[in-house]
Amino acid sequence: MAILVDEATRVVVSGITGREGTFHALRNRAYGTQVVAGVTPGKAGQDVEGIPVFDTIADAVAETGANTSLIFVPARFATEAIYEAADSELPLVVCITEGIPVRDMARVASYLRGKPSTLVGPNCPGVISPGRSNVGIIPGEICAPGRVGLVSRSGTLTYQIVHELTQRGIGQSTCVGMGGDPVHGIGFVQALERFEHDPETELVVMIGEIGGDDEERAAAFIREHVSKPVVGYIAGFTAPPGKRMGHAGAIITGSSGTAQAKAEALETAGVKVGRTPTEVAELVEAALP
Amino acid sequence: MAILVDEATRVVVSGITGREGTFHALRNRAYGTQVVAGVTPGKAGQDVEGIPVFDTIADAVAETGANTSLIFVPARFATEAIYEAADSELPLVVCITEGIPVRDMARVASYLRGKPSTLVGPNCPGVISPGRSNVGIIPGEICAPGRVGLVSRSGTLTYQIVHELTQRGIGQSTCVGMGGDPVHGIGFVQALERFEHDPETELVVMIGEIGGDDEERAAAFIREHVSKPVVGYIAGFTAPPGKRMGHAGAIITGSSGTAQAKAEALETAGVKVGRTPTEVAELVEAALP
Amino acid sequence: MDLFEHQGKDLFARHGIPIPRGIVCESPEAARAATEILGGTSVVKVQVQVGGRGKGGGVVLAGSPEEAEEAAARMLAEGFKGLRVTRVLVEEHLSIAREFYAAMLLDRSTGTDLAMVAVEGGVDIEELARTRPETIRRLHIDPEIGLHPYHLRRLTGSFPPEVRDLVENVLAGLYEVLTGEDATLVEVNPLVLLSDGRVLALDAKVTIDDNALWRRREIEMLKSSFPIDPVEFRAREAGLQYVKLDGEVGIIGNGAGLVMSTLDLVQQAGAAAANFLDIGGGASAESMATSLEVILSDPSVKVVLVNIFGGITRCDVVAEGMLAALERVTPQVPIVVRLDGTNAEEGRRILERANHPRIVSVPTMLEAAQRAAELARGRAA
Amino acid sequence: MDLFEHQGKDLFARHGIPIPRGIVCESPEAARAATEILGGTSVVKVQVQVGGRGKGGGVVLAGSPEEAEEAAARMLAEGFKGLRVTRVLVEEHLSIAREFYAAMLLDRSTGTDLAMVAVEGGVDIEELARTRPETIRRLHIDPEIGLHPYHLRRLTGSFPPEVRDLVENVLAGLYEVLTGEDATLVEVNPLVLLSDGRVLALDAKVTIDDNALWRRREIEMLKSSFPIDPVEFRAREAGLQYVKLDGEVGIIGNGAGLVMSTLDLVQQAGAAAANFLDIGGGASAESMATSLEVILSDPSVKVVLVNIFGGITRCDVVAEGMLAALERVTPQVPIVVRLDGTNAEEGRRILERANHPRIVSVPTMLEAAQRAAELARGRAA
Repeated sequence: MAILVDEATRVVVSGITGREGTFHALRNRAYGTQVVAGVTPGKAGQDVEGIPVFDTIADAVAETGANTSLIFVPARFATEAIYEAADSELPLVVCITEGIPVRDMARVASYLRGKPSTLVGPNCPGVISPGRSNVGIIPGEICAPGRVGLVSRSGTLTYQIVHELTQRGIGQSTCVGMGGDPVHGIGFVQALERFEHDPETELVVMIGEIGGDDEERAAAFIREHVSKPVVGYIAGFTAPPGKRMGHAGAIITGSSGTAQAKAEALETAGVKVGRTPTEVAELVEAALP
Repeated sequence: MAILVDEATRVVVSGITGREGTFHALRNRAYGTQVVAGVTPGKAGQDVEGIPVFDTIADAVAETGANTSLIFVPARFATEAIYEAADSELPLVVCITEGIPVRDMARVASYLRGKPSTLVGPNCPGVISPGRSNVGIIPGEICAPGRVGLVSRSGTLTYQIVHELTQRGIGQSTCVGMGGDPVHGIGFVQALERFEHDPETELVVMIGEIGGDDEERAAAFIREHVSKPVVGYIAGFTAPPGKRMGHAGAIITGSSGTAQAKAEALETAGVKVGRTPTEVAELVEAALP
Repeated sequence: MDLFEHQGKDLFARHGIPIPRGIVCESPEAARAATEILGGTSVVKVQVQVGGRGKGGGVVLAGSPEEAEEAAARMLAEGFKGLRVTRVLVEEHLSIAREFYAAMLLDRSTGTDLAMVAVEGGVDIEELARTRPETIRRLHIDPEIGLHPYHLRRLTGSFPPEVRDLVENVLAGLYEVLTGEDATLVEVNPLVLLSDGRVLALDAKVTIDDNALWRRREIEMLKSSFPIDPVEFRAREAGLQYVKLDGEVGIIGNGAGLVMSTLDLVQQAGAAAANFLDIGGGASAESMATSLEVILSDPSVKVVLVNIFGGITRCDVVAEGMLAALERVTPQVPIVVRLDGTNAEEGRRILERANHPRIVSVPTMLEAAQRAAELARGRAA
Repeated sequence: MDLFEHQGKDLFARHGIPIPRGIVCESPEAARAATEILGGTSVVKVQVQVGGRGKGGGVVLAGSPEEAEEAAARMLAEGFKGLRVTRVLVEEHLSIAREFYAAMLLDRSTGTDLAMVAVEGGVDIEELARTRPETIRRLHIDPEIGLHPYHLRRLTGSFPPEVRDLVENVLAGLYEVLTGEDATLVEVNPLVLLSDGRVLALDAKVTIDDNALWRRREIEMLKSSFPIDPVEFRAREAGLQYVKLDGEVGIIGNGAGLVMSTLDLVQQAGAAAANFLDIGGGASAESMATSLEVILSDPSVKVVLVNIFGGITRCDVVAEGMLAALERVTPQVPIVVRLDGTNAEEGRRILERANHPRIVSVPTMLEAAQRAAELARGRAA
């Protein structure tokens, strides 16, 4: 099973002829992912080492049966690519691109409400179900198939923790990099919900960081709806408080938003929170049967 | 039971201090409807013959527990009033105003998708559950409580047919004037669905007219989902074909859109279609137990 | 509100859509001069708010200024499909390599904009839609996000590669007209590829949302250019929905549905309506009076049928309006009146008290239609 | 990107929000002259990108040009909260009747805009939010439909009736700044009612979305006015995310989360970070080289810790970048390096081959943090 991506995933890569697009499309394919198409306007009919390029996602879907969008186009064209993927009713859209203006993302998020597409990202490393499908830029070689689900706001910190798990012989069902942007697609809650219902996942690792209230909402959700063990990590205990100008942010978040507050919220919900990536791996090892 | 409005309906009238707003608010109240509040910006604190006036719908809801919006404001302010009602999460919004630009309504319709508010109208006569609640401009005295549900695209034609039913001693559970605008809130399908599940409704009358494909979609819905008898009427058999300029309309509607095509679609779905309002009443009389 | 071709093209030009060079002419002499300006040949196109011009002789290729003058003279004198013609559009004669079709409209079924294109354009687009619907690409554009480049790429996928950019430019312009000018329909048939590689809108059909004219004053003012008969003019000035028809029963009612139903009933009773007139919701005494005057001024009307079911409209007000009109004009034809709904009793009492010799009060709609038809047949005989 | 007060006020003025008369001054003499222009008294306000000016002596009421000159001289010489100060804003002295609070921001939890107002404004707004949260009205504005008059009426419901229109005008302007200038936060504290009945924005806090600066070039150019230390300047020029901190371990990593975690680990190991430096995803050799140069140029750095886990970033490229930097500068401090992920083996092999005396390769992140902390403590001792 796994969540979001598996053997049935058929990827169309927007921006496949760009440098990063080509590099990671081929890397995903080399991992075993079915990368069936690419999209670059004006380059229809070409191919990228055998991957056919189309003018639109709709053409790519019609010709190749693609069901997952992977987006590498530059920031100012990325929301366009998300809209295009959503209008082609692709069930999964993974947007790697970073630097999208937050207001543009707010509009995207509003548009996607009630639509059948699930967005992962933007500014995220993507999703991997080890041994089955890798959609994005997570280095496949640090992962191993297994029964731990992982969801994270941070890219490289994810790699670090996955790496520590794999080194201990603990494989993953799916690793979801949800991205660190203020307005984003899938969040902790939705990922936890899917892991809870995934029979192959026995434990979930969630990796948060300071800012926002995703972790606090996840804690509330875990208390009510998650029966599987959850191990957490929060980055940013010693982060500088930042040169805060106004009061408005503090008014809406209240005392939350700090790493301390997030860790406490999770612990209150029964989550074991590690203080280092290594301790996270140890906690997982101890919690697994 | 009835549908949409009943004894629990508590109406806030937007535009209550306007001529039509005052006239119909008082008329609805005289009918027995709980008209609990009005809204006119800048006139908060006043009252209309005892109905308190507020500055915003939110204030009216907070102070009076209103749960239904009735809109009489001029066309260029009407979509604003619909947004305001929807943002106050009123479950029912009845917009009487005619003359709203269709593009503005398209935006409203898009916004309301997935929101908890049901819109009736615009450019409609409103909703009455005879003997219980009258929200809009349908003359209460032509209606009588009973077991026939009625939904119509046309205002005065509704009155005509309700009148003929009542004169024969056939009362109505609820009469819904959905309005004749190209883009509108509740349609035949949604009204039929509610009547199908309303234990007090035994038969449904639907009154259509030329243009669009609401009736054709209703016919398809009736065939699949409606077990109660349906009697129909379509106006516009002898309507002039109109000075049609382009082909685009004909391309999208194909042969449909004519009164003939609509009547046939309904008959194929098992609906008895009367040729005159009087015949409609006769068919209802014959079909009722 | 349907625009003349040349008015539609003005909007197109304002939104960056290429159009042929052309001159609007209101006389044969002007058409001749225009053709000289355009190089000695031209295409003379009648300006009317109906379709079917190509097949109906409304578009004439003029090989010389004289031919243009003749064509314009004929069009201006004879009219087109029974309509008065006050102007023709004289355009440059172009060498056309290929014809396409493009249209956008607000689709009432979905509440979103719908774009349609076909690589095969020309007059038989409806036939094409019936026989080979797959040749017409359709794409809905959600108003929430608007037109994006991928929409354009999807629409032009089957166009020849060398014209895709040019067609996309036209489509972007059409979308601007549709959304920015409150149009409900924009259609270009044909959209042409010229031998020199340019892509032009050779025709323009634009319908503007009547409900939005208050914020499109410049477009609303174009109305003054539409030829109109005096009866229609009065009706429009009074804010009435009036359409002239071919029959002999003048019909006044409130609400489009009720009026349509009244037309149907009159026909079922063996007569035909002389018009469709909807006085609208909440009509005043004055608008009822004007309606009656408008109908009575139509010489083809043998009987008037007033069918009012009051909601916002109050029957007492309607009755007073009728009596006001009857003080100003003396009708030569019977007026069958049926009042019901809000304040109907008061209305009926007002008419009863007035006891006007031409007014025939009838209690039901069905009987009113039958009575009017009967009277019409009697007077026609 | 946080704007200076005077820059925020310029944006306010452009969007119709009333602001006090004021003059930006870069010298004590200018502050004196400005005060003369403003009528002999003024308020001198330090221009910095942090809050807490009112309590911290950053706002001085000057009763004469001389007092303004003195205040400006002190601010420009002493800085504020450790920050360099290059300019002050000299504003007219106004008679304030009442203080309000108004702010709008893009709320990340809901992805919609959030407006907040309070009839009680002033510096203690956070205290108010804690103790009497009901006094702050909050309203979400869906970007799909934008700001409507009913939003404004709801927000100003508890304001004195005579100022509602004026406050609504300010709020409409704030919404324009928020949505039209790609701001993520606009805050006015206090928004003041003057004795003469006017309503003015007495302060302005505006944060612009860094990701949107490419389409806000005019705002982006304001960056050149920000005082910045040379190390930060170099880092910014190279597109690096750099924040100066108080410790002694210079930290370079890729990805904000990994760098934050590295900071945490260094602290847990008993040392403190000298900075936060994220080289970002897919870093080039050149950006790695610049990063190392930037960190090595900071005299407070006793040890450098490079912690890279490659995804888009390739460790071989990082290693090459480090060696390039070490050809240009000769480090006086040890560089603890930990490479993992994409092409990590190649990266480690490159460093091994270079065999640089200052480079200490460590296999794991935890050990790297511990080793760096240990070295820092050793060198500090």
